[in-house]
Amino acid sequence: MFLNQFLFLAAILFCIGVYGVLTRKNGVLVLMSIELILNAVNINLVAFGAFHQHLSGQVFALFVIAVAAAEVGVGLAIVLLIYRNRRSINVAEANILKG
Amino acid sequence: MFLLAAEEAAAHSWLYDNVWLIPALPAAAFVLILFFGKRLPNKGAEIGIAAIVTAFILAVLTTFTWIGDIADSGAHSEEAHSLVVDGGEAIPVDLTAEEGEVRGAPIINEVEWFGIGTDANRATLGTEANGHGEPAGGEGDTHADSDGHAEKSAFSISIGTWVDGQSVMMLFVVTFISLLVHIYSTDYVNGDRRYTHYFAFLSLFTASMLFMVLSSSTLQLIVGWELVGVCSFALIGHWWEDQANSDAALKAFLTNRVGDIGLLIGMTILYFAADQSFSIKTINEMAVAGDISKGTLQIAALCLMAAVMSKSGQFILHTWLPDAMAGPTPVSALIHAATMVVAGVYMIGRLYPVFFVGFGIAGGSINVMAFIGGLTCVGGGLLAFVQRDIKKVLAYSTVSQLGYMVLALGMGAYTAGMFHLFTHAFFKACLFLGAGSVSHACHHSFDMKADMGGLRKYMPTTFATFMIGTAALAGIPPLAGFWSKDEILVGAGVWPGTEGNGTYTIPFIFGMITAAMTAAYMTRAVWLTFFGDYRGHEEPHESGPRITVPLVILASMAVVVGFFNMPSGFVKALRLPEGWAHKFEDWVEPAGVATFVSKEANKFTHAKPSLSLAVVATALAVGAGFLVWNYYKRLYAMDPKATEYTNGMASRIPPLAAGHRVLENKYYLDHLYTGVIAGGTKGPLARAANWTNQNILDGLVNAVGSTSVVAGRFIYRFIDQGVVDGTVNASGSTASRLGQLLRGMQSGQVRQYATLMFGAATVLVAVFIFAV
Amino acid sequence: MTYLVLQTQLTDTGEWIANIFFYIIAAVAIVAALRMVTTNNVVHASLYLLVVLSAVAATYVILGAEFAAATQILVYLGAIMVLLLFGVMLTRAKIGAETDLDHDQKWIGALVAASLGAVMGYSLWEGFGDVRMPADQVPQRTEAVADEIFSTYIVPFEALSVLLLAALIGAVVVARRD
Amino acid sequence: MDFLNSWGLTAMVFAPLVGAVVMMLIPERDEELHKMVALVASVVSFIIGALLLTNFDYGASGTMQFGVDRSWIDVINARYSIGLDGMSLPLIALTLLVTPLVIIYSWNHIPSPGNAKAFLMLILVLHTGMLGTFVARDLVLFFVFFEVVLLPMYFMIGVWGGEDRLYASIKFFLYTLFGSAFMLVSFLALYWLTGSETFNMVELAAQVQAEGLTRNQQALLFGGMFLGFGIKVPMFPFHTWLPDAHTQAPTQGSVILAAVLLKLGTYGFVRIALPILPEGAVVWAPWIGLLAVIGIIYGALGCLAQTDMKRLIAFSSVAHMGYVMLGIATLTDFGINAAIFGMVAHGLITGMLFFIAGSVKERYHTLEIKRLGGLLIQAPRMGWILGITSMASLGLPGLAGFWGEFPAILAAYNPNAGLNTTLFRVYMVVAAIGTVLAAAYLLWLLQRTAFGEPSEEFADDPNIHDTVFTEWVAWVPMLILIIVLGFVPGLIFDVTNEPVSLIGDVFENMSSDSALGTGG
Repeated sequence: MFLNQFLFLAAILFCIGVYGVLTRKNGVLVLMSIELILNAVNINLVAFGAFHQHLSGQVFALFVIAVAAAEVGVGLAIVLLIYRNRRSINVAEANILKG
Repeated sequence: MFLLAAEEAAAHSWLYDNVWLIPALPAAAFVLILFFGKRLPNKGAEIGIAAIVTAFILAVLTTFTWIGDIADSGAHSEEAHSLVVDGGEAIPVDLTAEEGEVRGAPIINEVEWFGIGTDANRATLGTEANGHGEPAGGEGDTHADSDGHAEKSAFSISIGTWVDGQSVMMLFVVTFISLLVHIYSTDYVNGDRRYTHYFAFLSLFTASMLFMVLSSSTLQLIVGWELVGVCSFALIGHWWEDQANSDAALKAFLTNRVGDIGLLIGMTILYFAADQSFSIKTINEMAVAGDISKGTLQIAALCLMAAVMSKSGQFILHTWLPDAMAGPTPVSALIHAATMVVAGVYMIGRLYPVFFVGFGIAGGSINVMAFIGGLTCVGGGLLAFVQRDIKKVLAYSTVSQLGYMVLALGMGAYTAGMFHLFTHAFFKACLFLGAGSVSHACHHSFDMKADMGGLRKYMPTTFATFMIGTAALAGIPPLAGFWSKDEILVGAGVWPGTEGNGTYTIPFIFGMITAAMTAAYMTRAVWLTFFGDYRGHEEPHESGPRITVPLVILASMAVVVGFFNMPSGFVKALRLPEGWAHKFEDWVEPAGVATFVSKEANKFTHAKPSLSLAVVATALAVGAGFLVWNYYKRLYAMDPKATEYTNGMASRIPPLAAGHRVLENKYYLDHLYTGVIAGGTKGPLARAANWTNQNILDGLVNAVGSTSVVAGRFIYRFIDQGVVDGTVNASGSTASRLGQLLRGMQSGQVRQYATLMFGAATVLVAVFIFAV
Repeated sequence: MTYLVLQTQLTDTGEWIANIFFYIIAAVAIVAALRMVTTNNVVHASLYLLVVLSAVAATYVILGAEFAAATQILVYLGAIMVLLLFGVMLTRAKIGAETDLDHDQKWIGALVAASLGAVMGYSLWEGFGDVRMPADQVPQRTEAVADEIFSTYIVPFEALSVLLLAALIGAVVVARRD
Repeated sequence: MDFLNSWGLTAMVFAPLVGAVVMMLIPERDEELHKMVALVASVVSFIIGALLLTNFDYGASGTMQFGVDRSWIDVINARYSIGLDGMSLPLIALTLLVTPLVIIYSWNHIPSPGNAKAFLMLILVLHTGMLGTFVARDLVLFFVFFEVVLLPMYFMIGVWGGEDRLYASIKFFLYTLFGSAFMLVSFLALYWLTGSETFNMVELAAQVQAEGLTRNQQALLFGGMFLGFGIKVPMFPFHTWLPDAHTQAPTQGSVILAAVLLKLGTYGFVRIALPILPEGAVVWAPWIGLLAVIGIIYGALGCLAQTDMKRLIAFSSVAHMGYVMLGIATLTDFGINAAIFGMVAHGLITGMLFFIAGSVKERYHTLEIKRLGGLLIQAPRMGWILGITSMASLGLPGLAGFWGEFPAILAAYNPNAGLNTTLFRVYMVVAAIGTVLAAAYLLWLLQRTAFGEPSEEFADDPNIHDTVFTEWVAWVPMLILIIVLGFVPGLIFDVTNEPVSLIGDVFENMSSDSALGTGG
């Protein structure tokens, strides 16, 4: 069982997540893609944890999960707020910070 | 005399050592009056008088001790030479090696005041113990100040007291007259706004005069000289409310300062000539011993002569003295008759060898000093004829008498000069105080022609004392004036049988003319004030006791003093004991003078008194007096109220009228000084200096300023704006254009930012992998 | 279940079975992810995310991190998916397919993702070419993980709790209606 | 005791600066506190100074005491080396005395814009600058303090001055700066030419002595320094900034300017120019003498033509500094001693004159001599103080002025070996004539302002009151010192003898070993 299997899996998922973030217009979908990226990272962590027979990989994975939870909470709150103001959560239209 | 005989040795040295107390007392009085005067019952006068009385007593004691010393040290020995310093050991002066106590040698106590560049404490000179090494002991520690140090870059000033015949005489005169003036002033200046201030400065004046009299070093002399000048400034300008008085004070001080240039330079020359020493003793010794070249001595003497001319009102610089009458009369009496004005004569006496050798008095026929003296005698006397103000008459008479003293000293008649100074102080002070009492009676006016006349009926005492003073001044025997004036004429050495130091014919003639003139103008003054009818408006009254008592004392002194220096001829004629002859000469003539002239070239001899000269001189004086007397007698007969002939000789004969006008305008000297010189420097010259300062120098600076401004503006406009700024702006614009470009990138699309970020991330990773 | 899987790994043939399991799970995950990103229906996307998350949990099991797998299922599937579904519901996504969920220039995103993937793949290939997992792999027992958390990582654990609290309050504040 | 040796001088110099910093923290409103802090700072400096003076070993006043020598700017190896010796001691004492008095005087005399905080801070900075200059032993340190003094004075004149104060302050600043630029060039030239790689004065002097710069090199360097110090003195042609600066400066400003700032120039000559460049000094001495003497007469004539009292006093200090420079030009032992005494005496006397001028201006609101008059009637005590000070100023013996002028005249009679004696004797005569002119313009001033009746304009003006308490406190010490120094000049001469004779040696063995005819 090659370590690379897991790392390749993580990389692919990561890239799909990135694609998701870059192309999706819907705020929630973008959050989902971010979740996907975070999971890719977790796989890497656990893989290396197992590879090195060291628990820190798993512990960090847990922390990442917790943070991800927090992040989704806040992200959704913001998305809902935008939705309430603009009736749509299309990311492209929220460009007030245009230079 | 009996007191002294008892513990003569002890008192003897204590008095000499603590002679500095005499100036110190009035000085302390000055400080006390200044601070506490206002609060005392009669506002400070009592402190002044107390101090001057104690000083006077001390002075009298010192005088008697000095006379006692002279009497003990044996007969008047002509040839004694060595100078002895108190403290026992006699230091043979390199004049002659003769041992033994010399009669009348000066007693000098000195203490080191401060040193400049003293090499005593200079580490490099190692432990060479010289006189300066050990710090000078307390007061009264006597040590020779010149320590025989060869190369003397060290310049240590010592301050001390010099007691000898001349200074003792001056001590007595100054304290005596100052005491009388103090008493006189309590009445005269009574009620004045600045009563305390007046007494403070009177004490300060007495203190500084005594300080100068006792000074043992030329520097001390200068200090005293200038302090006296300041006090006269303050006292002349006592009523400085109106401009005239402060002008007079200013004039007096500035003329004195003009003379002081000579003093400063003269002293500097002597200082360096005497191998960097200020001590008068050293200077005198070196002058006599010939260590200082005749040329330097002559220049120094000339410079010091300038100082004498200004301070003692000699001819050219005398204009301040009559104007100084603006001060209160007691001040005039003390300062401008008895004490300050004789400071110059005193200095000549103190530094006599310098003048004696410098002007070559021995054997000469005329020298600068004699000439100036003579000129002043005649010049001053003539001016006295045309004065309306009684004090001005007396002022010009003082100028004339001072000229007399300088004349005497110029002819080598040292004792005669000093004796005349001594006697003149008394009768001139008496005359001035008399004039003060007269003016006191006529409501402070001094104008003889307008407010006086016939006062003998109203003011008997003042009249009597004034007459005695006038007689003494005119030189009528047996009063003091006759003896001293006669001595001077004898000293001229022109009259057959009086071999003086040289045949001074012209000065002798000046002397004789002055003798006559003095009698003449004094009779005029006396007539206008006391005889004829009273021209004033209210009833004059005799002054109070505090004025008349000093007058009486002074008048009696004028009578008695003459007999101090009776020539031996008269003594034999009146069959008095031999010891009485030439008392004054024994007392006052310092040992130095007698021994000044060991070298043949400057032989100093005493002239022989002659009876015939005395008779002729007196006749001249009485004749002149009588002439003026009946001139006015006839005028009185014509019209009692008139004070001069309407068609008198002067008005009829043009040259006489011209002469009269010249005299009126005081030889146009005042016009020359105030108008031309002072006005010139103050006015145009100063304005010219200021103009140059403002226009040329400031102009230059401003020009530099403005040109630099113009240059600056030029540089700014072309180089700075054009070149430098151009580049700066260019760089600025490129920056802003670039900015515009980049602005596009910031589209506000979060998505675009994410894409860019990830793109950059991939590029970065690629770089890391491949490049690194 | 993990013991079963591990027992099989110990033997040579066991490892081969584990690999099969892994490849199946990987395939499922990747397909689901791709579908999630490309589907036009928001709900379908969230469901596909569900599938991906469970596949990841399975991977953890293969790697012997059973506690992680358990938390993954509990937190991710339980909490976060529910939250996302709530989000979808609250933002009134239309039932059925929506139209323009993607930006028109999808290809830029694809290009960036692909290049990133290529670069990562190359570096992984370079880095861990022939590295094999350790043969004697022992499953990481949960109480060991717990000890680890509460001994060395106690500080991050506390910080995490603070973070969660802050996120909670933040979310409440941000989303408040008044 | 070791505190004094190591930190004493630095503490004394920088105490006022610390005071200034403390004042910065205090808000501008409560002026009383500012005045208190300023006073305390200057008094602390005074106390430390007094301690130093008492522990000063007067026997060896020539040697450097309380010396501190630490590295400061190593790259140009300028060292922070300071020390106290007999020559700078009187001047330091003068500064320590004058500044607290000025602060006391300004208790209720803050000039027009009235920002007491800034005003007092400037005075304190000035105080530090002045003290620093007098203790500096390193040329760079000297230059720094020399310039530090300029700035506060510029602001004092520029902000609190009279009508056209801007012109005066700019002129003052640029003029002095122009001079000190040349001075700096000379310092740097000294540093390079002697190759001694140090700025310490003593070493430089030794270095110049040892391998010796050539004669005209020294002359050139001395020229640069002459410009720098000459302008500050001020010498004759460079003096036009002084009258303007004084007329426009506030009272406190002109007192400090007159009392101490002018001394920096002369002190510079005596401390730096003479010992380090003896041959240059011999070349320049006749010219300095000439300018000094012209300055005396020119200053006096200037005074006679003035209508403004302060401008008159300013010109009088040009004349007085002429005497001081004449003393220095003779290059003899007691010429320089006289110069130092003259500096201190002039500082006290002219400081007093400016104090009185300030008070007159504060009462009459004008210094136009024509309009003044009758001071002795309306303010008798102040009138008498003016009288005593003008007497001291014209050089009356028994007061401090005399001992500054007379020894200078005396020294001019036989100057140092290398100098032309007849020339210096002419200078002496002219200087003596100067004393008469001095008497003339001072007594003329005294007569116009003090004597006579008060002009009707001010006759019954209630504002004209006699001396106030703060004025008394500020003036009495200076008056006492003027009188005491008059009677016992030894106070200063004994201290300055030793160091000055060290300079004297430089000239003596310089003239002996260069007997090969340096000529006039």
